[in-house]
Amino acid sequence: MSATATAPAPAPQAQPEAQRGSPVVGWLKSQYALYILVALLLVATITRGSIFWGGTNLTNLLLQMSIIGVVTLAELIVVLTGGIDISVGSALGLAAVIAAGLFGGPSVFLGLVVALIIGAIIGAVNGFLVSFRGLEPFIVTLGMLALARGLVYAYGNGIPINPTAAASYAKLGQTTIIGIPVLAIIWLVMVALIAFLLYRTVWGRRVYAIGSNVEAARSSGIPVKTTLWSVYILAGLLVGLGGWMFLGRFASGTSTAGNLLELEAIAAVVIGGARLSGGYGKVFGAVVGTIIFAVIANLLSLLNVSTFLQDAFRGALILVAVTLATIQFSRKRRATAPAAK
Amino acid sequence: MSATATAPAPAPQAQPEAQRGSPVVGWLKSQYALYILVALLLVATITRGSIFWGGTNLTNLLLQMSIIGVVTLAELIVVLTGGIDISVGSALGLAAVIAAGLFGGPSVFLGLVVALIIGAIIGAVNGFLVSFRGLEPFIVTLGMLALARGLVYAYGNGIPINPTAAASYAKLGQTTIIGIPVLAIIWLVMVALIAFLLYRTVWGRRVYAIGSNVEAARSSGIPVKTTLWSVYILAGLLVGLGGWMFLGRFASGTSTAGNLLELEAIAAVVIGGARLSGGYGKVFGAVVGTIIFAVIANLLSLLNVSTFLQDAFRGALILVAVTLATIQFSRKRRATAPAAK
Amino acid sequence: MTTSTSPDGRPDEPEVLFRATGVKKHYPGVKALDGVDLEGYAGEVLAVCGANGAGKSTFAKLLAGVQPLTEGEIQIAGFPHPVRNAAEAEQAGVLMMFQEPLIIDDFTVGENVWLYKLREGRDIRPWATKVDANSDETRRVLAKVGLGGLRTNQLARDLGPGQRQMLSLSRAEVTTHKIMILDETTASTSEEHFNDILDLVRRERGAGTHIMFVSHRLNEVFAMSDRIAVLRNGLLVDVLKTSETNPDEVTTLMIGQALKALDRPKPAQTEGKQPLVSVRDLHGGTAAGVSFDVFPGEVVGLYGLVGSGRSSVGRTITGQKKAASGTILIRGEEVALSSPGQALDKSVVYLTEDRRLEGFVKDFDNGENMSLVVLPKWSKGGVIDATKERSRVRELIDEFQVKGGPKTYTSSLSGGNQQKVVIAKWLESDPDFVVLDEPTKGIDVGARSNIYEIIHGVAAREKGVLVISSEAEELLSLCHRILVMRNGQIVAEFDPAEADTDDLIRTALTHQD
Amino acid sequence: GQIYPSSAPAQGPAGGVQPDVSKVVVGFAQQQLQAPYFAAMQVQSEQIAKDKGFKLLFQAANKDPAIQLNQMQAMMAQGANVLVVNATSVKGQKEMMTQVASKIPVIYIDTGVPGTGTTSVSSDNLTIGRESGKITAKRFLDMGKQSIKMVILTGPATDEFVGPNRRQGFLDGLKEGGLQYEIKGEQSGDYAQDKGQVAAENMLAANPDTDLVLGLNDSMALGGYNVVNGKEQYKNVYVAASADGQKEALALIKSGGCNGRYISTGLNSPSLAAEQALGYAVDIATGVKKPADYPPESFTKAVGIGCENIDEYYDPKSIF
Ligand SMILES: Nc1ncnc2c1ncn2[C@@H]1O[C@H](COP(=O)(O)OP(=O)(O)OP(=O)(O)O)[C@@H](O)[C@H]1O
Ligand SMILES: Nc1ncnc2c1ncn2[C@@H]1O[C@H](COP(=O)(O)OP(=O)(O)OP(=O)(O)O)[C@@H](O)[C@H]1O
Ligand SMILES: [Mg+2]
Ligand SMILES: [Mg+2]
Repeated sequence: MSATATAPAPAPQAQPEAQRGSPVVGWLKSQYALYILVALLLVATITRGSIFWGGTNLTNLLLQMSIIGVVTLAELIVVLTGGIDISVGSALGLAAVIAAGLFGGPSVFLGLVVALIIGAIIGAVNGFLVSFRGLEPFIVTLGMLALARGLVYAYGNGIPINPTAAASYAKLGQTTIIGIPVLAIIWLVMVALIAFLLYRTVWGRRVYAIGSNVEAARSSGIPVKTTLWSVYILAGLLVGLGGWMFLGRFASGTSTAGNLLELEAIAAVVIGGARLSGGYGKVFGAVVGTIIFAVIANLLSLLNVSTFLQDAFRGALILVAVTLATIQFSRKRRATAPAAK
Repeated sequence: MSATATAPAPAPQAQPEAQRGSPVVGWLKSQYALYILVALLLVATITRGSIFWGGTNLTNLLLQMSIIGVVTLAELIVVLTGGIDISVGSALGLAAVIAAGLFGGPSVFLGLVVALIIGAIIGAVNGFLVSFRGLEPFIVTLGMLALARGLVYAYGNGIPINPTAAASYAKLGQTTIIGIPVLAIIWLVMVALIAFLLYRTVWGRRVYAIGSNVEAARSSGIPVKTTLWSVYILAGLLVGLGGWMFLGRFASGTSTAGNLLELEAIAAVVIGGARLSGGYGKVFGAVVGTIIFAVIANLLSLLNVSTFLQDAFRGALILVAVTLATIQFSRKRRATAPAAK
Repeated sequence: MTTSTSPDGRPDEPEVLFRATGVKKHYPGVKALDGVDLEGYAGEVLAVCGANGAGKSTFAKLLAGVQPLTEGEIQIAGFPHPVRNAAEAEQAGVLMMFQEPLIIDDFTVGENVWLYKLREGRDIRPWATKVDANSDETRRVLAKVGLGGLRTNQLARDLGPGQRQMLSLSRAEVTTHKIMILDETTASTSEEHFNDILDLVRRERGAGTHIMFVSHRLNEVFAMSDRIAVLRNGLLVDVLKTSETNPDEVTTLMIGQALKALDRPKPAQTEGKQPLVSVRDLHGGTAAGVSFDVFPGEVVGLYGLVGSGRSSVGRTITGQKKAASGTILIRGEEVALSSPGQALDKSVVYLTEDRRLEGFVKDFDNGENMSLVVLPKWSKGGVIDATKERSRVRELIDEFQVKGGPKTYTSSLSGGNQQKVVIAKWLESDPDFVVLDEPTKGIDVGARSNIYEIIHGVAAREKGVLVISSEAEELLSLCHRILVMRNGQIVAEFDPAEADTDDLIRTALTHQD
Repeated sequence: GQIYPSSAPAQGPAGGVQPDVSKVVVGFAQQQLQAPYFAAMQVQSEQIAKDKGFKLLFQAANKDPAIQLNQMQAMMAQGANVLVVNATSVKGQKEMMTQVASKIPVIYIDTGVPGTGTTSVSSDNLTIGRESGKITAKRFLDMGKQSIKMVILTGPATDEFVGPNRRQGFLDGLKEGGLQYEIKGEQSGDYAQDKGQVAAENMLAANPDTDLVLGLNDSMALGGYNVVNGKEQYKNVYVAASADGQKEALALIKSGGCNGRYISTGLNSPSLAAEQALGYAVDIATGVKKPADYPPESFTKAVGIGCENIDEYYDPKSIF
């Protein structure tokens, strides 16, 4: 296990400047995700400004990104360890369906507890196999992806499960506090929580260390296995929370809940600057990534782009965005050292 | 760029035996994918022996794995470089649809040329962005996944495209030579070709070198970028071929062609023993992986497992299979050096 | 192997093989090289000396085209224009041996030898590989660099750092080149391998190759080189003829002051004390039945050839690797240390010899790397006390003379400075017992005495230190007691006051059994 | 050699006529299970098989023709006498189904592949949509609106047949009912409630003066209902589906009465279709009828459901 080779040349974000020069300028330079977002917002303003910035649409946008936002945080912490979790979508579905169906889904609070437990169990299984059995995260979570989705279908025979407390869930999903939907507030609280854990605690430092150089982490006495396990469990909890938020938003545990969310979450994490081989990535980037994809989807809808073309647009946007980012980067690179490190 | 950290502990396949002892025994020991397959075949024989081993079913099985088999080979060479290609399914769809639709799809041969060209273009774009722009393969191919699928939809407005030569395609797909379907023969020829390229040519050695340690490869004067590019182009060609084979099998370019194939291909590659961080993996393993997933799907169908539960079973099988593999592995590991490296 | 201008190995009319003029290399915030003019001649060994971070590796990398110049140019004889990248440098005939050897782990030893056959250009042989990987030729080449014992079809992944270094060196035997750069190739090799390197260098030099040799070991520099170029802070201070200078002059040029000769340490007072660590009949890795004690306040040295089992001992007694059998007692109490974490709980730590793989976290800055081990102590309820971390890291950087700030990425430091960061990381945890595996690997002579002082400081607080080193001289001037290993066993014990380098080397080499 | 030497449709059950119903094996190749309608069809079919005593092999294909072919082949390998197929692609499966149907009688349910197989039992999506459209038109006219602005929640891009028919039918129904309409937006809701809800949110934000959210099935319309329900700014937005008759939707129509926000839907009963198709299958397998006895197409009952006839169709205990 010597040199990594996920990308032939290090990805832009993978190349930290040797000296963290002027902090503000340096920070701004590396925030290309932010520029993509700004560009998108400009496009939105020009094409559909009044509607896009309207209160209704902003509320919608916030709602649309809060669930995926929480899932993206889960994906981020896993990616930071050098892993990947493609089961987040299915796990969210399972948490939502069981929270809606268990005991008939009599209360919103009970639903939260159930969803968190389901999420934690899935995360614990993934994490156990990855950390204690040393399996590839991709294949483990691929298995879990199929397993959890299968259980979703089997639990409700494919028919949506409406909890007894559907009305309370619907109410929760619509409630706003000073104009901000509670679901969005939950997301933002989670953002703050994960940022705190990653940047301010010993645990967070260890997560980065493991992702960057697992050998060095181990030989420095860091409990690699338990830390890794805790990462997957925390990710599971976040996903469970996402499942519960799904109920709050849609008031029904549909069998497609969370479908393909994993791709969006990974994309958001990566476009936000995290490195898939681990050790590098910021919460802020993940949040920006989340917003980018939510704005893209929203904008394509607002522009009433044909269903046939939406996927093509989305794909082309991703390609253009990441390519532009490297152009900026390679200019910077020419100024410094290419083969450095 | 020093130590990689995709998996916390090296995955089983990532840790080749410290000492290559008796070659045959050593080889057999590391072929846990083969054991999974044997176990599956045993289960198949016990539960549904007469049907499973019947001529009809074997022909079906061969047909069912030939397309995904070719795609898995494409995935393998990309994974060997430490990359990943999640656009294979969409690219296959696009190749199939355009081969079916361009000039009305008048001839099978023209279709082959078109499909190969489409595949090569997609591969070239992916490869260019990955090797020359240094982007993360995951995000590039994610963009391509959406873009190609979107173009599939847009090309036919979501409606399947039946080539003028549909009947010839259909004939091709069901032709057999000494009882073996031509499509399966094409697959096997590709297996031989890729094995030859990987094991017998300088190019193949370069692929492994790049995947294992890109810095060392570069400083040894290996043309890293062009080699990487060629890998993605070759992968694209294989996927294009797969798209053409799709037409042979289904005689129609449906807009779902190749949907989710990427997950299966990656899973087959990984279960076949390749390491996602690159540098390690065998063609034989990828073939065994392909067969494993085809047999699982076939068996679940033959056992008439409820559709609701099929996903769950498939997921559970993956988890059990890879976990069992590590149990064997950890026993082996205990025998040699445990915490070494 | 290529040009032949040297009738007797010492050209009177030197043929210039490379000429660097006004070479500058600036990294953001660092002027690694700031205007260097240097020539290299055919058939000579040019040693490049300088303190850590002086710019030696940087110059070597520029010459090898691995990194682009900021300013100036380097002309290589026979090549039409200044080289711009690694591929061109290679065409021009430059062979670089990196400080961290570049080995493809998933290839066999044999394949790694012949790696250059995969390179671009006319050497491509499209339909035939593998030809040489297991041939007699390969074995002969390996034997020349002291790796005759390896099987050619063994995976390179399983080699230790010293073996990796020699393996990458074996490529010199199979490629054609005019200039060979050895960047601290000897830092992780022992005397035994030094002789192989010396032979290699002599052969190359005889064939008219220019050899650039970077090392902190002045005895090697004087044994090998024809000229010595001294760098300081990115500037070329002087180029001296080896025959006309002495180590003192070179050190003075390097670090701006003469180095006082190191005294042999006074024997430690161990009478009547309970051993801090007792190892009994330890087996594990290449260690086969090792027993010894380390007393509080003692610095014990462990000497031996590469592969004699020193690192295996160090790793097994610090939980880095599980012991196959044997007992380890700490203060008379038997312990089972099955992970570095457990060892850390017992205040037992191991400084790795493999900096690249286990030393530091590449995405961490110096501050984060230095605090990695002690972080729990600098935090309350798992929350890091940022102020404390910041101030303590500053102190450490000063104490260990690290050239770089707390926010500099450790991976961008020069090799020696990285080593200082790693040492600081471990010693800051204030261990009761510390195993230092090749602690001064790549550290310059000036900083070296500073590190020795720190090590003695640790011992003075009644802690135990075990130093593993391939440099007999170093152990003699650092340790209270020296154990010599051979074939996985301890075969002799020396009092540094009564032994010299020859004694150690002879004991390590002799095959009495 | 050739795997399917002939392309003529099979003229008798595979494996020969099987007079004993308990020995009959019917394969049901469902196109997907991602919407309640299809899931309900499975539950119904299993019940019917139990009642009649034949063996049912049921598989669903995740909307993918390739998977569906594999599943049909596996059913044939298991000795199915007749296949009931809900095709995944009307146009894309022509050759495939010609091949399959040359070995075994194929009865299509819900979605068929014209020109292949024995017969097709489907709901007439065009008519169902029209009936629902008429009810919606009447309701708006009653409220005094001569023309409305509407947004439509459609199926995925792969929806080549059912969705477009339901859409066209509903629009025809509006016109027949005398209501003018203007379509302000169309977005895919993938026939799922959550996706439909998001699409409706966006379209309503872009077109706040919308009067009607049309879902091509009830799941999506229910998502649309979630958006407008209880929101002041959408108090004049109504919801309708062009087909399905899902229980939750019927419940809303019933509870809202003739002032409700959920105006209408169309009856597309999974049980009616399943009963008819499986009946045909058993008849062919047991030799009661020959494949040639059936017309190429037959339709299940088509009605629109609104506040006035809701009681006939609402059954709180039904699974769909
Ligand atoms: N990639 C890089 N980015 C930023 N600074 C760098 C980089 N590489 C080297 N430097 C800086 O350049 C200076 C010279 O480094 P160099 O590696 O040439 O030193 P050296 O003389 O080889 O030292 P040592 O004896 O420790 O190996 C150091 O201060 C180092 O921090
Ligand atoms: N059986 C083994 N399998 C795998 N790795 C081993 C084995 N034995 C030793 N090693 C590792 O190989 C390296 C060589 O260590 P060893 O103890 O054999 O020699 P050494 O005297 O330390 O020599 P060197 O100077 O090369 O470190 C160490 O890093 C050790 O952990
Ligand atoms: Mg150096
Ligand atoms: Mg050692």
